[in-house]
Amino acid sequence: MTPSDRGIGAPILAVEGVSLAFGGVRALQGVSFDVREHEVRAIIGPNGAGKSSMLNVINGVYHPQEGTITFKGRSRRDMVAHEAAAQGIGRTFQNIALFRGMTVLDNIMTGRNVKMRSTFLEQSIWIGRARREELAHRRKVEEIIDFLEIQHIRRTPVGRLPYGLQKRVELARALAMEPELLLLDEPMAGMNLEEKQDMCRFILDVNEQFGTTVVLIEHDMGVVMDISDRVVVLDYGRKIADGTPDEVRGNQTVIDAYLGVAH
Amino acid sequence: MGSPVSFFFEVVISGLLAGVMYSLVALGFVLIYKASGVLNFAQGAMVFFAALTFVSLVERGVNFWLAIAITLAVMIVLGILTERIVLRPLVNQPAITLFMVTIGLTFFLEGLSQGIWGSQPHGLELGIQDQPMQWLADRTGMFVSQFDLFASAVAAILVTGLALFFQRTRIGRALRAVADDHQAALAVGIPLKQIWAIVWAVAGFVALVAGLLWGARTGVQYSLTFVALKALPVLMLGGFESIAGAIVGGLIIGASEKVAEVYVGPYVGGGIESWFPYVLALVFLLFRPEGLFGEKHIDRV
Amino acid sequence: MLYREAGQFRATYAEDQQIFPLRQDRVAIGVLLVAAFIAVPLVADQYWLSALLIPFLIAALAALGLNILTGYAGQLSLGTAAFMAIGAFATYNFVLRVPGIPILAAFVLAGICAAIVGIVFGLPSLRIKGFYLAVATLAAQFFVLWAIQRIGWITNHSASGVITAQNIAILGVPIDTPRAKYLLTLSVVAVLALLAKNLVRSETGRAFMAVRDMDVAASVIGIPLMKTKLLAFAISSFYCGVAGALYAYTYLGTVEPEAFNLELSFRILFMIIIGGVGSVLGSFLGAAFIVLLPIALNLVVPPISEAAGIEIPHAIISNLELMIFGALIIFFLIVEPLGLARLWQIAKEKLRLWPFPH
Amino acid sequence: MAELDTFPRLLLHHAQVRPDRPAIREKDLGIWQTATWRQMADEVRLLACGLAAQGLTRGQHLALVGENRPRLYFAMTAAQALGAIPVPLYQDAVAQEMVYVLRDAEVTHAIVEDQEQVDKLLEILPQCPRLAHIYFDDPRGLRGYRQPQIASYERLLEAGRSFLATHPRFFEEEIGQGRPDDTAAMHYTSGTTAHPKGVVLTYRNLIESGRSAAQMEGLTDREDVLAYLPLAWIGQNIFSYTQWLVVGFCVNCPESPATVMTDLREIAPTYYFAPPRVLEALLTQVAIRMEDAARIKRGMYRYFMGVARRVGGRILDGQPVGLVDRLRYGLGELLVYGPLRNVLGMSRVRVAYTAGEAIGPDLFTFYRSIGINMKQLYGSTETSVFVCIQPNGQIKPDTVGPPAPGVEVKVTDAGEILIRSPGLFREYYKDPQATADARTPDGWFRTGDAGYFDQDGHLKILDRAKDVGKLVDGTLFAPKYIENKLKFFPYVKEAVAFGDGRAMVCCMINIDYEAVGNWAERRNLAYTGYADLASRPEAYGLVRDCVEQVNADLAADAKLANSQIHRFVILHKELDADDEELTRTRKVRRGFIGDKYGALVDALYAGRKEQFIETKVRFEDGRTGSISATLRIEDAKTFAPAAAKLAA
Repeated sequence: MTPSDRGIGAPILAVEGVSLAFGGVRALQGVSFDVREHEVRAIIGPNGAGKSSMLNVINGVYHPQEGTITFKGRSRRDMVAHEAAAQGIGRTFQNIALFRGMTVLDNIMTGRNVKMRSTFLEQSIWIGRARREELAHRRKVEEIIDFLEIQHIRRTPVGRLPYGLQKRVELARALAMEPELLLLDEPMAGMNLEEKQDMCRFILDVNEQFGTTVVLIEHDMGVVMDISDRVVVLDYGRKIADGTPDEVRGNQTVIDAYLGVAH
Repeated sequence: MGSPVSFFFEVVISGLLAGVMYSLVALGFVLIYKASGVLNFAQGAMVFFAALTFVSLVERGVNFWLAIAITLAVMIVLGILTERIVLRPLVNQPAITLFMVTIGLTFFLEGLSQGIWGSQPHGLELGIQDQPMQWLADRTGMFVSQFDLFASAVAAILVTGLALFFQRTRIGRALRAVADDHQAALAVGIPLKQIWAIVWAVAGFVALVAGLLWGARTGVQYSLTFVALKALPVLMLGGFESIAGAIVGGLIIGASEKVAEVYVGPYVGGGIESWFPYVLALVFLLFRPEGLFGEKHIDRV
Repeated sequence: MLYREAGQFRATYAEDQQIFPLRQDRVAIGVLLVAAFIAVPLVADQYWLSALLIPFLIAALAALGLNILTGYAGQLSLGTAAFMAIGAFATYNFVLRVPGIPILAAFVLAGICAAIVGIVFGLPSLRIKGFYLAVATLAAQFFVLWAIQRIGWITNHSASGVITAQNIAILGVPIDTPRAKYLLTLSVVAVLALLAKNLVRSETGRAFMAVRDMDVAASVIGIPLMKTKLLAFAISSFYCGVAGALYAYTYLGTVEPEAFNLELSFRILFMIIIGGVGSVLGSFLGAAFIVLLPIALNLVVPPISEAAGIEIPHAIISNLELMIFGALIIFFLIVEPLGLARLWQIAKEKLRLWPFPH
Repeated sequence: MAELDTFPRLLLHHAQVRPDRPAIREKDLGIWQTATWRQMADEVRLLACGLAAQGLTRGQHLALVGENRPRLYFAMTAAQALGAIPVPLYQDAVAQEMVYVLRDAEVTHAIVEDQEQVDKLLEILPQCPRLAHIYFDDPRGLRGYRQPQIASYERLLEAGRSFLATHPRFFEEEIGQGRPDDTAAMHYTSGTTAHPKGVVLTYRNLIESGRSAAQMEGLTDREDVLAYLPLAWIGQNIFSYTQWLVVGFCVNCPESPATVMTDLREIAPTYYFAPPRVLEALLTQVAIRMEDAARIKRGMYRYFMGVARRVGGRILDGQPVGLVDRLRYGLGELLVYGPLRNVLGMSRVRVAYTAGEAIGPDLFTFYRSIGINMKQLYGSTETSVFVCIQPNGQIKPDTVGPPAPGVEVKVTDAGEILIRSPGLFREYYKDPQATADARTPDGWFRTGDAGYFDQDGHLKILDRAKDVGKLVDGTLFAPKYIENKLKFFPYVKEAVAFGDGRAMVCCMINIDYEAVGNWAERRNLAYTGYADLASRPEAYGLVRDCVEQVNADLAADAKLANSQIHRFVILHKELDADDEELTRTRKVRRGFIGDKYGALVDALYAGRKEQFIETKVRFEDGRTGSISATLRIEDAKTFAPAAAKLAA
């Protein structure tokens, strides 16, 4: 399908001049790029290039010292992570960040928490709105379970699942938030070929079926070139290239960065 | 009776000296925390165990120094057993689990020590009177306990000894490496298990010293285990992994507690030393969560 | 083996999300409730009611309160007894100073008082974690007891700080016999346990567990950490407060602040460690265990020592009790950190799969 | 209301009589989503209107492709309401295999489950130009499809809604036009030789057949059935469609083929069907899982299974059993049988059938002995399934029971089974020749199976009639019957029986490498490979026991006593489809093997003690080679026929 088929539109997210430092370590320096609605945007770069930090800035886990983030037309320097979630930014982590003491179902249901309105008093009595909400959201969660084909592990505590499935459950939890923007931090790291193919299919399905905008960090260049519409390349906290997969592939700076040529 | 100023100093100094006693207990916590990441709530019970064992031996006619030697041996065995039986199976468990397990250990040790030696209180005589030092009182009009000074001296020696032990000996350096990074220490061939055993033994020794001093001060009884509760705010203030922190924290807590008790206590009914150190430490932590000497950690996500 | 669940399918989410999805469990809990509400009051004597069942129920409620905070929300507290004290003394004051207040209303108000104090002492949880926080909760333990002892108004200027619970009645029925006290305690505990179960299986409970398991991930999916932690402190303290009120009004009768000392806090912590952190059932199992163990020891040890011809003084038994508690804590944390509730769950799994091993 | 003689009328009847009872459930999104009869009738109405609006008319065929999904069931009834004929296809067939059926039945409309099936139909669209409308149930992955032929099921309902608005009486009127002798459904039989044939079944065929069997078993509207076998298979139609609509019980569709076991356990059907291979797989599961159990539990299991084998079947049949055994069985029921039925999902089974192929007696009696009322059934697509049913209390492991109510069965002199029944099909679609060939002039259907009635009037199926031969003394020789008996032993993988036109029966046998290998290992018997193991005297001993047990069985049956196996040889290689010794469906090619191993056959009959043989083999990488061995030939003990014993 062509991009126009998928309805790729105006930028939904713009990152402008973001700089972030921890103590003396400068993780990001004046990074700017945008993400258009419905596109799959990849961030690549060597280890330590600041990719994860970039995602953490976008969804409010880190607070940059400089720069602005514009999401759906609203600009900000930083925000609290849970507010970013409320605005429609979903996220998975490089090292799986599931709630290990809970089942798959509960993990994904937790992703719906942000949409629930009943108070804890109503919930403890389990009537009226609280009960209705709980049942209605269960249905939404089941649709996601069905979508990601994890019916058979619904009641399994996540700690007992193999790595690949944990990754999938984490994606499910992020999807449960019905995010407009989905940030995926190395969704395929450590997977075997078959699991990678499944995950690619799911990411593309999410993008197509729900129109979700996806920003992903990935090391597997084959995957990046296959599924992303545009690619940002970071190196030592700076943006060194930005464009379609083909443009980036041919860029000499990018090649140098990956081959470790001295600056 | 001296002037208000000298009275103030007297209060502060006695506070500082009491603080040294807190530091002494806190030191045991720090040692174990540094080496194995365990907040050993049972440190208080170890102090009690040591003091009770010593006193009971002496009461049964054992020579003072022999009693110390026996008690030290018992404490070392106890430390090593604790490390073997209780903590080793819990390697890599969350810190909070380790903390809870030491609460269990506390109960066990309390029951054990009283089960063996009986529950009745004992007096402990080290030969130093808990009386004001006449010499100082004559010169400055301030009343400072001999015993407190003696305890401070012991504490100073202990701290110096430990510092030297950490700085100069091979084991000490290994220990510091362990404290910095378990994995890395393991990778460079430091025998973690051996180190832990040594640390628990040293902690047992520190408990013995603290037990003797505190026991002489308050008598040897069940409530001696609560000295741990005195040490905890010290640690919150000074950080769980810093010997210097334990000392400075102890001094701050000791002094401020005394000052508050003397100057604020009367207005609120007294007895505030039970909670004042905690509130002080808490308020402090709210502004500096990493403690006095702790390093600021960045949560990598 | 006993669980024959073939044919128990769910056609709606409501059926699937029941507290007891298995028919056998529903029957069992029904039988248990009938026994507790009807059979026990008919057959149990005063000793059973006053010395065993009432303290067990109250302990279970307090353990449940602590479990909400520690087991579900992951915030270790060592100040449980302080919140119980607030509940007890607040009830005393409500009954004393608000003439004609229904006792249940007093309990609820007392619980709310405990909750408010709980929020205050929960504030540090926003900045400090783990055992730093646990140590910080000791501040609550010491400060609250101190305040109750020193502020005369709270104890109605009783010289020793001792209060005597007033006589209470519900709808004109005096609660003055062990049986009536038992039924009141049982009702309160049963209702609160149901509410707690509902809470932990819905949005709030999941938020608690999310914060417990991984706080960064929790905030990233939209869970406000501050609100969630403070709510956990408030609800937990409410439960402990009500438990404390019952402790004074249906168990002890005459209470001194020292009854709510650190020792009690630890005991309740032990209940959830042995019973099972993060489990409503575990709170009950742990409470039963800790309440019954000393009694069992006192029953079992003397005959054995007699038979062996050694006299074991009572003091030894109480020290033995301490050692057993301590050893059990160590044992459970090492071997089965999820406690008796987990063992029960494993046994149940086995029964469901019988005759297959897995 | 008119006679309940078509499926749509039955549907309307249920919607009126039991509107709020569940009609069909589907495990979807974690729960058993339920449609009541009223809901089903409403949806079928919309669907029928939608299909009519999309041009499906009386007499046309509607193809259905997919797993058991409620919507496919609805579509069947909707098509029938219009007088169109549903043609279910095997969902696992590859695209090219569908071409013949789609063309033969001139299919214009198809309703399919998902993207996978849509892709298949799109692939063969050029070969099936009449196919103009494809509707899919699950939209996943199909958003981007732009082909004009495909649309979603929802769109079809939408079309139905607007059609219904303008034609409010259409549905009922169309149903009113249905006649009992109209075609109800068409199932294609998998022809092994030629193209598949479309078996045309009328409402009368299916409904009368299904109804009398339901009456015999006392089925009520409280039954639950799990629909897990392919829709295209006639049995699925009978158990989960015909009898469903006749009786008005509830059909349950599993979440996916992978979850059938779990779903079976959740639903715990009361009326259950399973072919022997499913039962076999289940039993293997049980055995494997019990192996992992602790020693005590395993011992307990063995003990009580022993008790069950001894008395379980008799208790189920209501025969007298001693008090002690009854107590033992009762304890076993508490500790083993009950829980076992529970974990298998069979606690509620009142009637269970097995059919399709011969079932081993051990397998069959296992299920009966733990208290599951398992029965054998004989029938085929052409006879609307029910020909013989074992009645309660008269269950034998080696017969299929007496003829079902309303069915006439007779056996020709040549041994072929003939059938006359209301369930007998009308014709093979567009194939008058085959239709005529299938019937005798006086209207009996030739089953092509050979068999005979035993002394109790129960039918015993031996083999395909064309494979049945005679020994020189003129007695019956049914090779497959003998081979099956051998194959029921775990140690025997394949068997080839010879005897047609000869004086006695001899056998070639393939051992089961895994089972015999395990057996050998448990006895610390070293072996280097298949050929070595097969040549071991121990293996011969093992196989001889099997052969002699078969002989003992055969001796008990007067008609087959002469078919006892006199001599056998264990082959040094496994019979293989690559070497053309087996068909692709793993049936032995007796004739081919007889030729290929001619020397061996000669040796068997010449009474030689051993024989050298060299055979060509094809290796997995495609190379060919030959292997040779000198094989031992052994004699087996035979028994005096039972009849003779009785006389003596």
